[in-house]
Amino acid sequence: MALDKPYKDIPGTTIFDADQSRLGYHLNQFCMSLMKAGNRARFKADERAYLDEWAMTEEQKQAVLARDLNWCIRLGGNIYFLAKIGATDGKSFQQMAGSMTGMSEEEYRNMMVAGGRSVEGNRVIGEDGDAQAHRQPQGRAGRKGSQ
Amino acid sequence: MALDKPYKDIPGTTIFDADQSRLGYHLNQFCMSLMKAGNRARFKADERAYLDEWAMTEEQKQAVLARDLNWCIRLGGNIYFLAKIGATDGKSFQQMAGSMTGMSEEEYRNMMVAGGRSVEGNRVIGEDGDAQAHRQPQGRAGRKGSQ
Amino acid sequence: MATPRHTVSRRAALVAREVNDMARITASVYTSHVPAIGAALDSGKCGEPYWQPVFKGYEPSQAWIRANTPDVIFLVYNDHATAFSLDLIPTFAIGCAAEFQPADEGWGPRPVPVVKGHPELAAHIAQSVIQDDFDLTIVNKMDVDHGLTVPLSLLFGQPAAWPCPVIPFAVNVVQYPVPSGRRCFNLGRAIRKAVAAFDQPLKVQIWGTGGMSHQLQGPRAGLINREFDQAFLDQLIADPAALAQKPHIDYVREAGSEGIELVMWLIARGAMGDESGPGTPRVAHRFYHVPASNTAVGHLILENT
Amino acid sequence: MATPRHTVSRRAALVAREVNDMARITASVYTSHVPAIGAALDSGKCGEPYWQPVFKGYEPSQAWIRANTPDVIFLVYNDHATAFSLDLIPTFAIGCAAEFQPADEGWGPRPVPVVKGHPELAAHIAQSVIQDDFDLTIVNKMDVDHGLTVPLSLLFGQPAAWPCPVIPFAVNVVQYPVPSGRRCFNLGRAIRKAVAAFDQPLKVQIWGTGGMSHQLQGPRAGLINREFDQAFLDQLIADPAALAQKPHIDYVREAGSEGIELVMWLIARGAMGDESGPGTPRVAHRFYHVPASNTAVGHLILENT
Ligand SMILES: [Fe+3]
Ligand SMILES: [Fe+3]
Repeated sequence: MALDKPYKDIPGTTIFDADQSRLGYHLNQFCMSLMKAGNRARFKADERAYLDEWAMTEEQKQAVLARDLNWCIRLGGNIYFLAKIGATDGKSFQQMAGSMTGMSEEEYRNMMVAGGRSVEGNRVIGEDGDAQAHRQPQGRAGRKGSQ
Repeated sequence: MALDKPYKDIPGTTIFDADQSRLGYHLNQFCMSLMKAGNRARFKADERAYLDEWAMTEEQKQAVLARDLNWCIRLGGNIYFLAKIGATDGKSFQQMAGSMTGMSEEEYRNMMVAGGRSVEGNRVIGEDGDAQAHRQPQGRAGRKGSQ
Repeated sequence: MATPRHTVSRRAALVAREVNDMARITASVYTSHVPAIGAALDSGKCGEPYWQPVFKGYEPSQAWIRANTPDVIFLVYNDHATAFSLDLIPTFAIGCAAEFQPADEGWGPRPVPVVKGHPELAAHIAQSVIQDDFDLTIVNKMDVDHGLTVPLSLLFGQPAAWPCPVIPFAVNVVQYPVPSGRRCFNLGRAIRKAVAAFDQPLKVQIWGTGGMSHQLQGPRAGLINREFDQAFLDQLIADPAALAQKPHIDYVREAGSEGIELVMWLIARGAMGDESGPGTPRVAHRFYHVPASNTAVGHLILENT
Repeated sequence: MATPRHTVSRRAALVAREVNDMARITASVYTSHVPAIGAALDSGKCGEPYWQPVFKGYEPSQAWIRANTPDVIFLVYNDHATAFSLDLIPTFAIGCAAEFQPADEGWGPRPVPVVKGHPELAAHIAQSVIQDDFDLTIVNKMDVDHGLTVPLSLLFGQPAAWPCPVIPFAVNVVQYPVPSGRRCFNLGRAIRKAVAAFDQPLKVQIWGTGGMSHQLQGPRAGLINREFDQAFLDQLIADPAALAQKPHIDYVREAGSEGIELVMWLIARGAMGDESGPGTPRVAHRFYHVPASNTAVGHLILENT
């Protein structure tokens, strides 16, 4: 039996373990490169050309170009690495985190000011909290679909 | 009471601990730079100029220029770092090690082929083995003085 | 064999002098290290209604540390993919350099003073705890990110130079497996022992940073758990050894994926060493506020009595 | 509750299949890793009278490993100021990359094949032993020096590609404090447990390299201690747990300052796990020769029975 991964049953949450790390190695190393101002400028000038310098999969490049952080995370990205993309775009951590919920910036900010997301219903996959798969996307984006 | 250093009583031996490492930081990092062929060429072309690029003490620079490895070690050098200087000079580890004993290359090689230096008399400072301070330098160089 | 009385007194005097000549851990400070707090400070936004309650919570701490400035801070934090990429991930890394530059995390470096280290004490602690079976990585060159500089800003404000040297101690809480709470707590104990064996009369504070509940990723981003956080603070004060048994999965499930940073607080708490002598440390300050950006801000100061 | 007989048999079959489906440590190999041996091989000098006895001692090993080629080698060695400068010194570093380039140590890189890793098993072992309180540094980019490539050359000769993947495991034995023999032995035990929990039927060898007696520095350079080395080999085979108690100072005093590398052999020996089941491993080969350059060459192959 391989080692347990007891963290697979939490909704809306990807644990960055060795398997994810291997999957996302080149994606995350690309992100690290954006810690240098010169690289940020080159990336902004021609995103596709800059991405093509890295041994990333085509899907990883598409996910970066789309700024879809959930997609990036599925492909092995880790938020602390991906944050370098947001920083390059001038985004805050709150904007980046909110972007993964489907909420608008204002909706997410209001949720945080009101005390943040509740853990109730969000501990285990299969409960009915707002982070569960069947309730995505959240906020106005989600309500549109159900109305 | 600070931590024990039980390894201070061995003759002819310097243990590379954190204190030595701090003392020799820039000297050793200079040595590391010689792992690149381009740097080896620049060092050979003008040793003094290359050394002056490093935040080493003047005495450390003199010890390197003199290729005096015992002196380098007293100033915080570690043999695995210093070996990069020897490699740059085309020297083997045996030539480098031998150079610290005062023996000629042939004398040192013969000692090794005959089974190496004995530990007898060389375990603790104050015994009478050939590594003790009062018996330096060794080999012909040492005998010259006493004859 | 009888010992003459004057010899005994002399020995006692010697022992007393020795204890006073040694370094000791005087207090521990615990705090979240949210990057947005640094950004608010650096851009002069701390007066805004959103930020006021956060900075107000640290006013007593700023007064406290002016009265209790240590000689050295041993600062436990985590690197956020800044100094350490995926090329190399140390579980525990101790900064032994003479100075550490504030890192460019993508927004440009924070406009804060360079961090001066304490190479001698750092090397001493490294030597001691490695001999106690903690497999540290020794680092002599490292930029430090918001995980280290935001706590300094919260306690010291915006001085031209930090008022004392800082030994950075980076813990991997980014790539799993991260060290367990128990491992962290035991490491704290080993650090305490190491500090107590350093023969200079230094007052050393140990800071544990990160947390409290927060999650920065996925549809569950924005999770906050006040009950968990308050219970954590209670137990950290009163029964840290039991708290140290909490498994990782509880942190992640209850406090969000980035809530795992709280294991670092156990290193600082383990170094208080109240089990081995003095009673429970005195709570000099306790503060909790939601939110700062995505995070629950928690803060505690414990003094050894 | 009674269990029907056929269920019991089925379970036993399942258990048996499970054991066979798992990775296991089949043997351990111990050898010095003298750089001059690599130089002699690479420059075609192995036929010279000086080198003949050395390479003759490895002929049985080459035959043995052709008959017992493992699926993976877990190779314990030390970096000699090559991948790790003084900027960063991990106590234990595990190589999780897909490949590792032979390093330029100053003489140009050795003309040997690139080393292919086993990222999946390496990451599995890292996860397991970190959870067992070993504070590893995970490395995904690293050049490997003679400490790793010379043992491969000694066992495999000069092939166009190494016959199996290799997981490099680097131990700090350059800057003190280095890990204790006891710590290394216990790490070996944890590695054994990790390998046994990997669900692919891999035959894994663990190699411990470095040593035997040698000193490369100062007026005491050239020290060799046959009696120490032979006693070390005897005890490594018969009573490694007791050998693991030997303090650093004994290695340095008796076997030379670089003799400390021998603590790495205890990692491999700890992974043989004969305490927990099978008897003392079978000695498939043992060899000792003085000198190779400055060093006493020692070599041992132990098979789990
Ligand atoms: Fe953090
Ligand atoms: Fe070696």
